[in-house]
Amino acid sequence: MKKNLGILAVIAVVFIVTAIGGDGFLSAFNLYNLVERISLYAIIGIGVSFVIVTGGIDLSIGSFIGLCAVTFPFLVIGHNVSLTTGLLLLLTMSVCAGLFHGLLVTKLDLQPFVVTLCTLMMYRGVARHLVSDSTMGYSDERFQPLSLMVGRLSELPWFEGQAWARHVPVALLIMIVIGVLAAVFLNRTIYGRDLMALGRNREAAHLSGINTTKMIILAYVLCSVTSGFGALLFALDVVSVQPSTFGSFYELYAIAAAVLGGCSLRGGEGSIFGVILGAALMRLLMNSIQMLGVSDALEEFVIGFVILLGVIIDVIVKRVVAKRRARQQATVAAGAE
Amino acid sequence: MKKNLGILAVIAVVFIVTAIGGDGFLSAFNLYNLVERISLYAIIGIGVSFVIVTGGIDLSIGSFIGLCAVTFPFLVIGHNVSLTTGLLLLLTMSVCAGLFHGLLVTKLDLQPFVVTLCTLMMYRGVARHLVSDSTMGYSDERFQPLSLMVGRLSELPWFEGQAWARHVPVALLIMIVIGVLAAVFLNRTIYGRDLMALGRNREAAHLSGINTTKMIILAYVLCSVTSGFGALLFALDVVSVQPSTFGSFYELYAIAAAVLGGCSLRGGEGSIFGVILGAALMRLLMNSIQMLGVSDALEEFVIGFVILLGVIIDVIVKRVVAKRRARQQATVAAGAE
Amino acid sequence: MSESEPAPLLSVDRVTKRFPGVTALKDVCLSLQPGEVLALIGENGAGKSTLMKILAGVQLPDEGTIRVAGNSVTLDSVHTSQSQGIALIHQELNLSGNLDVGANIFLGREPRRFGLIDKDTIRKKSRALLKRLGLNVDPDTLVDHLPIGQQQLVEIARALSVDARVLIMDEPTSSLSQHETERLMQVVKELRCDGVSVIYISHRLREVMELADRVTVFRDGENAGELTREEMTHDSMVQLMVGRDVSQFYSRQPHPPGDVALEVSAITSPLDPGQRLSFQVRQGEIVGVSGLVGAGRSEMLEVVFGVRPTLQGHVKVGGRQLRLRSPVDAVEAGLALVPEDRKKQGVILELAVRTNIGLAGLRRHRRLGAFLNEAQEKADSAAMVKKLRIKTPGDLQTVQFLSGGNQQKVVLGKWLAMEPTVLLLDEPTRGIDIGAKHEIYTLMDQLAAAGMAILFVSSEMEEIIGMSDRVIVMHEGRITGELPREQLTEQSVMQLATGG
Amino acid sequence: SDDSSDKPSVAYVTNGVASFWVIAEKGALDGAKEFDADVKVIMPKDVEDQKRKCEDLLARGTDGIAISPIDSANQAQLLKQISELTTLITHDSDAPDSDRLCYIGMDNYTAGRMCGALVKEALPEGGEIMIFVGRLGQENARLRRQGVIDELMDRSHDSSRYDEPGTSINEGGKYTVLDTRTDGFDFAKAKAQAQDAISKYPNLKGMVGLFAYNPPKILDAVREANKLEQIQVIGFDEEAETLQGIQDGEVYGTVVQNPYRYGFESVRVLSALARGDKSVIPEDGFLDIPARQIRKDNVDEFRAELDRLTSTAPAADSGDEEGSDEATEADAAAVSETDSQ
Ligand SMILES: Nc1ncnc2c1ncn2[C@@H]1O[C@H](COP(=O)(O)OP(=O)(O)OP(=O)(O)O)[C@@H](O)[C@H]1O
Ligand SMILES: Nc1ncnc2c1ncn2[C@@H]1O[C@H](COP(=O)(O)OP(=O)(O)OP(=O)(O)O)[C@@H](O)[C@H]1O
Ligand SMILES: [Mg+2]
Ligand SMILES: [Mg+2]
Repeated sequence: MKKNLGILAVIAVVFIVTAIGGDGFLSAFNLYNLVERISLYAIIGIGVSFVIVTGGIDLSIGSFIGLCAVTFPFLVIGHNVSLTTGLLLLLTMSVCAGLFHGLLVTKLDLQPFVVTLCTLMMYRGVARHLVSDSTMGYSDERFQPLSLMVGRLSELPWFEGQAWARHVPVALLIMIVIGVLAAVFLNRTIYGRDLMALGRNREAAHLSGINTTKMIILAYVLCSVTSGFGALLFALDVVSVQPSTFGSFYELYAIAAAVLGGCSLRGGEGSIFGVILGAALMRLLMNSIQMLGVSDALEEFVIGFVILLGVIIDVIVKRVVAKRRARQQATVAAGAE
Repeated sequence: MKKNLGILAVIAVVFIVTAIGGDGFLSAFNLYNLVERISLYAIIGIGVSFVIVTGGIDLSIGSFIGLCAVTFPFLVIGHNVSLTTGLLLLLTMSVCAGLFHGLLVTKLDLQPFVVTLCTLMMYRGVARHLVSDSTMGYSDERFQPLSLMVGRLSELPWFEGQAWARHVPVALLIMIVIGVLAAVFLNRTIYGRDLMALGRNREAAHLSGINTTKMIILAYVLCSVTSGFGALLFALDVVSVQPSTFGSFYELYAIAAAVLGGCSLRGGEGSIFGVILGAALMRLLMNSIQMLGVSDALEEFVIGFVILLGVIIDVIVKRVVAKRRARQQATVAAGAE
Repeated sequence: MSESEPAPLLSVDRVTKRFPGVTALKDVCLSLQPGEVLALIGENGAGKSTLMKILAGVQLPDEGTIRVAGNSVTLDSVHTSQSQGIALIHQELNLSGNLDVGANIFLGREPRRFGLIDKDTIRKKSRALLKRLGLNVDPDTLVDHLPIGQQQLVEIARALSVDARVLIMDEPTSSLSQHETERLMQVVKELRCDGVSVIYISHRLREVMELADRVTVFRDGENAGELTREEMTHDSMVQLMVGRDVSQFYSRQPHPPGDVALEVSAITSPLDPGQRLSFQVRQGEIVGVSGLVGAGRSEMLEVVFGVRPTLQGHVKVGGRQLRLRSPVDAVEAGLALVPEDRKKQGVILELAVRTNIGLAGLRRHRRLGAFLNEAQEKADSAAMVKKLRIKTPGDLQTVQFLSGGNQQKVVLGKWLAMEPTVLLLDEPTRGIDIGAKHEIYTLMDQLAAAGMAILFVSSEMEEIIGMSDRVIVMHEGRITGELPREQLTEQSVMQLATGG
Repeated sequence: SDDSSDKPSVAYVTNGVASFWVIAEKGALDGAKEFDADVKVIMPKDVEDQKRKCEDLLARGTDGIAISPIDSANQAQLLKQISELTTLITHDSDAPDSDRLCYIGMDNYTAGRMCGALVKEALPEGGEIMIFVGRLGQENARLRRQGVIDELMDRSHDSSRYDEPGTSINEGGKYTVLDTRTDGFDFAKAKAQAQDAISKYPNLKGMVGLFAYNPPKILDAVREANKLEQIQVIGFDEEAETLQGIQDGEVYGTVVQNPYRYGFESVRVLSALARGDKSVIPEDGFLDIPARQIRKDNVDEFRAELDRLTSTAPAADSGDEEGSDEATEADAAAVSETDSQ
């Protein structure tokens, strides 16, 4: 919480500015869309933060999302596999991808950046080849049950007919559940502690009897599984999927969200709440840019600029706080003589 | 040399396979194209390896290339700036970009990945906005003098009329010059030594009285300047520049080349010769895929796969070598009694 | 200082340095005469290294003045300090492992020819320096490939390569063994003859007595007193440092050992695959391992702890065969290893003292299968901070801000908290002050009395002889012999250590 | 497979990767069977990729290349090189200044105007319009967009105009083109932009999607906003969702090209030329494959036709290519007949 002050401030500013300057920003429809997007991107952000905590990185998320999004209808529609079987296969695929990354990173001690850069290309190629570049659709009624996940809360039995539920995306609920689980895992379980420790100093963690290999692999698996699930949500939301482009750059969005949220790529630091804020800021920005009618050309500039600003403010805030703390204690110490 | 055995082997294999299986691969025309591409990509690979040696990374290369490629004709054609002035402005721009990255990384101690991820977006936005997304061309005769750089050696006065020179791209010459300079800088000058040292252990370097801040900034400047120059070559070669796409993913190609060539993203290791080999392997691959008539869809897969293979082989070779060395040492020690 | 003395070469006047939560130095003074060896001693956290870092231009003092040859200077960078002729051998290793020995020695001051690095000169000079320290490694070998002891010597060589007026050595011998230490003493004496002034920091009072012309003592960041050569005695120094006298230093009372706790049978020696290593440690027994730097003692411990793979042989703990695949197995079997290089292998610098201490016990104390037991963690760390007298503002302080010795105590605490049955110690008192050493020895004694089996590697002859019930001596990867307590003498040990 | 020397081997180079081109690929492959040729279909990622892959093609040796130049103005060199080393024709987007023997396709600008006409039909009383497209850097995107705008502004027929995006255009007429949004082929972003436009402009009347994937995304957004009554969706190309939308009356209409015929005809012309038969080249060098406006009235018929052509789109099942081949050949013939009359 306290460490996310900087970004919280930025979010507030952007929100207020847009609320004032952009017509329709506060409309129920827009807020609904905004929240849904935030939820989707936050989910993959959470996924990658597991890996980032270990001091690793996963660049393949984007094309893995593309691969999953293509494979699922390829199985369900193309080969008449049942939904459940399809989902299981998707899960298996994700686990395998995670294992593959993890094993290469630990057993062969390859650099995560390199491994996932290669798989980034590989997954994209497989996705394109699998359906020979044709667009896949999720409009088939067989996907109906799943589509609930990207619908409105009111469509779920439990929230039947509640008025407010009509303005809340189910994705938000999903994101919150995943977020809470992730936060508990990272901060309250020994596994989370292990990850934090080895993220800082793998050798020392290893010599303290932590099974670093197992934990790192676990992190990559968690990341891939989350991305696989994210892929499903994105695909269901976007409905049509182009193998050659679907999901590209999402890894950067995810990583940026994590970093904005206070994860250090040097490992050992990460806050799930922060990641969600990070995703929120980025989606909010994109939305604001549209609402304020900024030219698309500038969109990328604005996003890059504000993220950078956020990070810089963050650092400066931290420094000031540290300085103040130091000075206080110093005077205390001095007084103590 | 010795550390690049793995990748050399891979290159040899790919080359032989393609020479046998792919018609036209060994044609003068194709080899000329191949060498030219290798040279271009090797140049940006060399650029980024300066930063990688410091343990940093530059993700903005691609979009910075896009920005430069757009800005130059924007100045020369759009605003009738003279070539020389245009080039000077380009240089200034590159230096500024490098300084910007370097200062943020050192003074504010931001993570290189984050900084350059942001500038990646910013540069792209600026490029698109500058010319409001319209395609820029280098076919104007004002660029003629520069176009020599992407022409044949025989077009240069000194090589007038030599037969062999007609089959050698000028780009190769340029790349060799840059390569030699870079290699000397990195291995024979105190600056290179400093970079290596701080890349591995910044604190130790600092305590040895090295001005780490200055050196790191220098590395980023060198990287940006090289990319800026590379941008010019690419643009002149491709002639047509789309602000929204030109250069995207080049950073990944550059980094992949550097890593394939034995640079460690953990910093402190790098060989210019290796980087060139890395670039060579990747371009050779792409060419082979076409020559062997592999489907486009699979192209990315093959590239990713082979790079990964190269890295893995590399590691295994290194391990075997290390084992042997250890055993020898041991026996020596034993014998020494 | 009185008129009689000549103007000091270096003088520190009322220097104060504060850190968040601590005042490391309070109005400390110190003066150094030309060609004098001044020993600076004090407990862990007394402020020795801090003052030295200030002199080396690494940190700036909050108050106070520093004079070199009479005129006051501001040492705001390593460069200015070096240009004043001050060179510092840091307490912690500061080498770039990816570069070779020569490159490290001359890092930042490379000799040049035609603007390019002159590798030949570097090689030549390095070889000379290393020879002077009695280290015969090729200047072209990567520092990564050297054991920590030899790396320490490279550090010293680097400091010597700056022909300084003032040479500061912050615990240079902490990871050296008898042999190298004596060599270093020799070098220091030579330097004194050449008119170089030396500030020598060490917790090994023996060395201090042998070398120092004068001793300055710090306690809790303040001057605690000064001793001339005549006044120097073990007790007087300890008295000033600790403020109480620690007589009857080695508190080992051997008990009849119980049954075999650790049995190592015929494991291949990591240094010399031709050799096999076998030995036993019984419950309640303290077994020392001695040898020269590079004898392979650390490696042996690492094999037992599952860090290094072994080709053959097996290890039994409490009669149960152990799968030597990773420390995970070892820890589960109740083994604990306090490693040699605390900064890299011992502590996690960026984490709090509490977290570090809790690390090894996590699994043991977990709740509901996977959840942290934070109460337990808190209790453990509190206990250890008290038991080991770890000097820290609180157990939430990040370890990197602790003094070297206190960091070492944190590592010990981490393992004691998980109550191992067999304790492997590699240079356990490295960089630890007299008082704390005494505590650790008493602790070892108590633990042994409580039935723990302790195997400890040490390069410090006194503590080997003082603490061990039995000593295993190694030489170039082999066990050259085993000495029972009654046969323990420096000669007997040294003889075996140099190859029998 | 290209060992048999009598068989001409030709190449069909697209300007990108898209389902649109997958249909064209199908046409090319069927054409290859029809006219006994080998065809290599190449889908480059961008301008550079197009250059490289063409160079590689030339190196391998080919009897003819049909290319859709991404930036014909600046690709003169490349096109020259191709025309020197082999026969060059263009499809989908033309390069008039090059030595291409003919251009197979339609005029994007005209198609744009046809799209604009659809908008006029859909919104007789005028209103605010938004345009959505993948990238404006691309020739075809610019021309289509310009066509739509010029049509709505009742301007003269001049494809060289260019209105910069970012400013709303209204020249006193009933129609106001508020802005053009580019998504860079990111589908999620395309949808987001449609949603945001709806939020931002409460009385938006028409949304035009210029690339195949745009109309479906727009439709989703409009549906979710329950604004099907208020907002008319007009699109380009023949995505399944778009056609379904037309059938359900949710999309007013779309302008379709005929990618299948692009591929089919390109191979026909190239293989004929390879066999020395120049007669296949129309005198004006323009083999027109007109764009068509699809509305509710003719959507069924069009869909039927499309289904026949793409009945074995690899996505459906990559299993049995063989079984369906004769069928498609017949279809192909049928199509060429129906269109030639
Ligand atoms: N960078 C820092 N930030 C905060 N506290 C520090 C820092 N450096 C040192 N300290 C504190 O200052 C005090 C003195 O530390 P110092 O390293 O000088 O002790 P020392 O005398 O060298 O002890 P040792 O003999 O263990 O090396 C210690 O309490 C330590 O915790
Ligand atoms: N990382 C390494 N690479 C190569 N050789 C090594 C490495 N570490 C140690 N050695 C070799 O192993 C031998 C023993 O190393 P080490 O100095 O740790 O043994 P030791 O007996 O523990 O000495 P110390 O007194 O430093 O603990 C040394 O001769 C050294 O050459
Ligand atoms: Mg110290
Ligand atoms: Mg050792």
